[in-house]
Amino acid sequence: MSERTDRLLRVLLPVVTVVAFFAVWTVYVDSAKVSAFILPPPLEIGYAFVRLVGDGGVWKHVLVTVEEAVAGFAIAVALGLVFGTLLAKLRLAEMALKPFIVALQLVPKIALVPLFILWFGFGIESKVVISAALAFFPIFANALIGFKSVDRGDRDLFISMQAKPLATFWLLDLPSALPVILTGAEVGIVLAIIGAIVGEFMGGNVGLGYLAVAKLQDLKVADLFAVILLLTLIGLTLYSLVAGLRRWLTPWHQAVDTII
Amino acid sequence: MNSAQPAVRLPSTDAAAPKRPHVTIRGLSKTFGKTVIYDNFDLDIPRGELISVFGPNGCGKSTLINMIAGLIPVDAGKILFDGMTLSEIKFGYVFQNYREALFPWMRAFDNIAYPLKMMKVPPAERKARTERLVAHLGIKLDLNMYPYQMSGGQQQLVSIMRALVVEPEILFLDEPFSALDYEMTLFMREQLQKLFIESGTTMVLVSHDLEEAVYLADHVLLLSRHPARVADFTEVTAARPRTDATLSDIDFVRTKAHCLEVFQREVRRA
Amino acid sequence: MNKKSLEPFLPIVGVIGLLAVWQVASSAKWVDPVLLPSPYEAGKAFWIGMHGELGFDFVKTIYRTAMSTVIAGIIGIPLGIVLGSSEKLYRSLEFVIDFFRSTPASAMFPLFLVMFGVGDETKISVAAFGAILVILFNVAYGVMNARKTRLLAAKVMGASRMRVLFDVMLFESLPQTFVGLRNGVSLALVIIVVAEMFIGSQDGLGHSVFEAQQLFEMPRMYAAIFAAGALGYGLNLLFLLIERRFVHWSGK
Amino acid sequence: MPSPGSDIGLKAVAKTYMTRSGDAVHAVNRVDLDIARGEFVSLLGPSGCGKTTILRMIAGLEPPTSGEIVMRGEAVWQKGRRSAVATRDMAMMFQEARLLPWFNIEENIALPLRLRGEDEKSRLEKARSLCSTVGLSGFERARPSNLSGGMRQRAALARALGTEPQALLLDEPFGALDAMTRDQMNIELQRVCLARGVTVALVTHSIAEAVFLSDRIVALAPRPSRVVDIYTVPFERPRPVELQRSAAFQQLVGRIRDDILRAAA
Repeated sequence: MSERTDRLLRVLLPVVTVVAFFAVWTVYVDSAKVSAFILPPPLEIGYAFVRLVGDGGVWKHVLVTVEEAVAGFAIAVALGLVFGTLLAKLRLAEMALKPFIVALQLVPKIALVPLFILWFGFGIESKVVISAALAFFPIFANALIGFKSVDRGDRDLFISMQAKPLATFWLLDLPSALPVILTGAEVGIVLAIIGAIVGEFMGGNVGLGYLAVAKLQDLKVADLFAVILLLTLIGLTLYSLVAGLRRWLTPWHQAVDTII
Repeated sequence: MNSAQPAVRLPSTDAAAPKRPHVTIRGLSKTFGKTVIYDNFDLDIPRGELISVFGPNGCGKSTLINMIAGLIPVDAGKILFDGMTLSEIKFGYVFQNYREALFPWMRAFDNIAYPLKMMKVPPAERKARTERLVAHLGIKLDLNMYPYQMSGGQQQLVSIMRALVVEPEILFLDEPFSALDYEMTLFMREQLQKLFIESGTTMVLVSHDLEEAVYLADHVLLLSRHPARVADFTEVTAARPRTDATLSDIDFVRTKAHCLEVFQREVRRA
Repeated sequence: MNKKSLEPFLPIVGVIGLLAVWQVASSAKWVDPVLLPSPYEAGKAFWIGMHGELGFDFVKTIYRTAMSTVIAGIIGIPLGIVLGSSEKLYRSLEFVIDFFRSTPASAMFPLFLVMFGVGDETKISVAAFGAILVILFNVAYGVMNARKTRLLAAKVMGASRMRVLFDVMLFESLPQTFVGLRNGVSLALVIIVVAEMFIGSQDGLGHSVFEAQQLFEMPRMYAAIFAAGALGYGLNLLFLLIERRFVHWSGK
Repeated sequence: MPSPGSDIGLKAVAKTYMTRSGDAVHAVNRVDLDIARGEFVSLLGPSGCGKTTILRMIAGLEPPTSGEIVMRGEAVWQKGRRSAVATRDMAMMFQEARLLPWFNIEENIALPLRLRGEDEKSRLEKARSLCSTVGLSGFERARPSNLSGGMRQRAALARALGTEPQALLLDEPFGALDAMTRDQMNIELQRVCLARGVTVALVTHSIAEAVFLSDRIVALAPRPSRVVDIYTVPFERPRPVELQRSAAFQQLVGRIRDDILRAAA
């Protein structure tokens, strides 16, 4: 295969797949006479999406969900970095804190959602807490791994150059760990969005999670699909931003695909 | 040179008879991107000899044996083994990176027997043949171990045995010791020499260590920068088995110096 | 070696520590006792509950999680192998894969609710959907990153394409497959618990947490949360042990 | 006390490791050594003879179990801690170049200067001039990953020279390079060391390399690790590559080889 056809295929094939996907969907709904209350044809969802986005009312929901997710993510990054650094650098802190964190890590955090709502109320705070709780662990775990896996030989180099601890942290530890930390952040942002949405399912009267439940209760299935599509696009955007950040901040690092 | 002749297995290698070429390469060409690695390259590899391939970095040493062993397609040219093609003969190949060449989910024994399985040899005979090879080589190794339980040298030894178990007519070795530490390398050189003397198999060895290349070889194939030509095909006349004493032998030192000279000339030319 | 085999039991130490902190917090009345009952009360609720309703919920959740993981494995592993072994196929599906990857799985609940109705099928299929993606990516990743030298070695020894696939590729992807299964089962559990909370469920740990919250029965709620945590830990440990048994060469 | 004019002195230096099973491994057994100012000394021996451990103890990377290491009258190890004063004028080169991928070549070379608080303009200026010293002009802004192994070691050499050290500690710095590049790098190393009058301790397992570069060679044998002999290399400097083909050179190489083999047997 020549290089040009290869490049052409790279662009064409995904387009073909997506078009085929929607075509099959349309034909299936049409021929099997699936009720529009269960699976509307793609075109109808498209109209619903345009209506949804065109209607100014949706933006307040979008804003709230994004705000919750981003705030939760920011808290998770801050705490993840602090604890990750602490546990990697201080043997005592690791011994004292690691068992707690491993124990908490394995709890399905989602089960804590009702508890958080009791503690923090139905407002935005509880959702931020849920977001942060979900996003914290991958970021923390990767920070810990990242700081711990700084090359032994590079450390020797810094010792032989008489580097001070703070300089070693900024010039060696942090850049070494950054690709791994940012990979954790890619997973974290997706979890932060999930946290916000699940929190909104549970209580409150604003946000896209709430909107989805409301559409469901009104049996507006095409609208529900449109909300999910919007959520997916928001998720994709936030994820791409973090992934882009990783590529921009650590261009030297061979990209390893994240696996959620 | 007589003592270096294998005494068994190959009836045609009578010490007195002139050597027939085992591998004939004619008009070999290979281009990577815009770089011409080989252009109309000819070479004869004598039967039952150990040939070391040596040359400047990037001259295509590994590419050459990979093309002969069929791992890389040739752009043009013919490679024949006694007039036959690669698919008609049995051959073995030893990779540089033994860690990635052995199967870690198999015990050493099953690793060695794997090529026999590919030849559809029945299990009982596979076992017998593998055991015979191990006994013949007199290597003390617990073959029930998994590769990751072995030292690097032991793993490479398993890798070489795996290549030998099919009783190949020719064995290719791509820098087989370069991933080992220095002492292990010395040990493995002795092991390889022993295997060569006992099996009499034609061997083609790529090496980046001149001393190693000369120490092990009957002929050193010195390649020039690309497009690669045969800069020299130096005969090494030292008797086998060669030992540490060989390294300070005056003829050996002279041969090595000659190779170094050719090598440095080729480097300067580039 | 010793250190490594102790690692899975670290959480138990953590739990004991957490209980101690909890006891101190509740007896010193740092937190409103209504929101945080003493660990004794919660423990009592756990003990009694596990012999009754909570135990039933526990088993229900295990059943649903197991079902969805099995389904996800049956679908995800072969798909992952196919996807991973053909670069062209992976490339053509890359967009769809990325799209689903960034779809928050939980956003799909209402959707599945519509498609499958209220019942076990819904919960199991949502969880299976989430887990399939995780398993599939990991398997495909494992296959795509099979050591080229090993594949070449098999080829040199005369292995056919099928043999290479079964003798080498499959084993090569096994460590990553287990990573996928472990992450998949964790995700399945999370989704099941959420589904039990929201999709009009009558049983399961999620339902138990939710109901206790609604009725403000705090000890019972903590008991259910603890049960969920224990389940998460248990499933992880189980998969780790299986992994160590079957993928003994991994990381060596 | 080490003799006057000595740069680096080792007195009864020993290093013992404890294995997990509780066995004691004697990595280095009582080494005494004086390296004079401006002298080039090689520590030669097979792997496992403790030569790298000796170098690391001098560099302040590993404390000796017993004995004393002195750099220009100042103890390198004081109460188990490396002395910043004693190690200030040393620079070390490792088997790998160890260039940081997040810096370009000049930033990498300027790193030790940066760690000493030199301002950006002056350190980068020095880095650029070092680039030309080691033949890396034109590659100042290149990423380390775009350089060949030999070029990376050149950058590492430049980095080591940046602080104008009085002693260079080299741990098989060219061990991973191919024969040809290695020859070139050795010529380069000799030139730089002669020009700067710097004291050098080199760890190597290549007898030819040791003979080619050194004023004195300390041959070590493993298990138990010990000094076999110390050789003085008589050849005039600067030494050309062709020296390696001379009979005298080959004879010395052969003699050292025989001694080491006999000691190991």
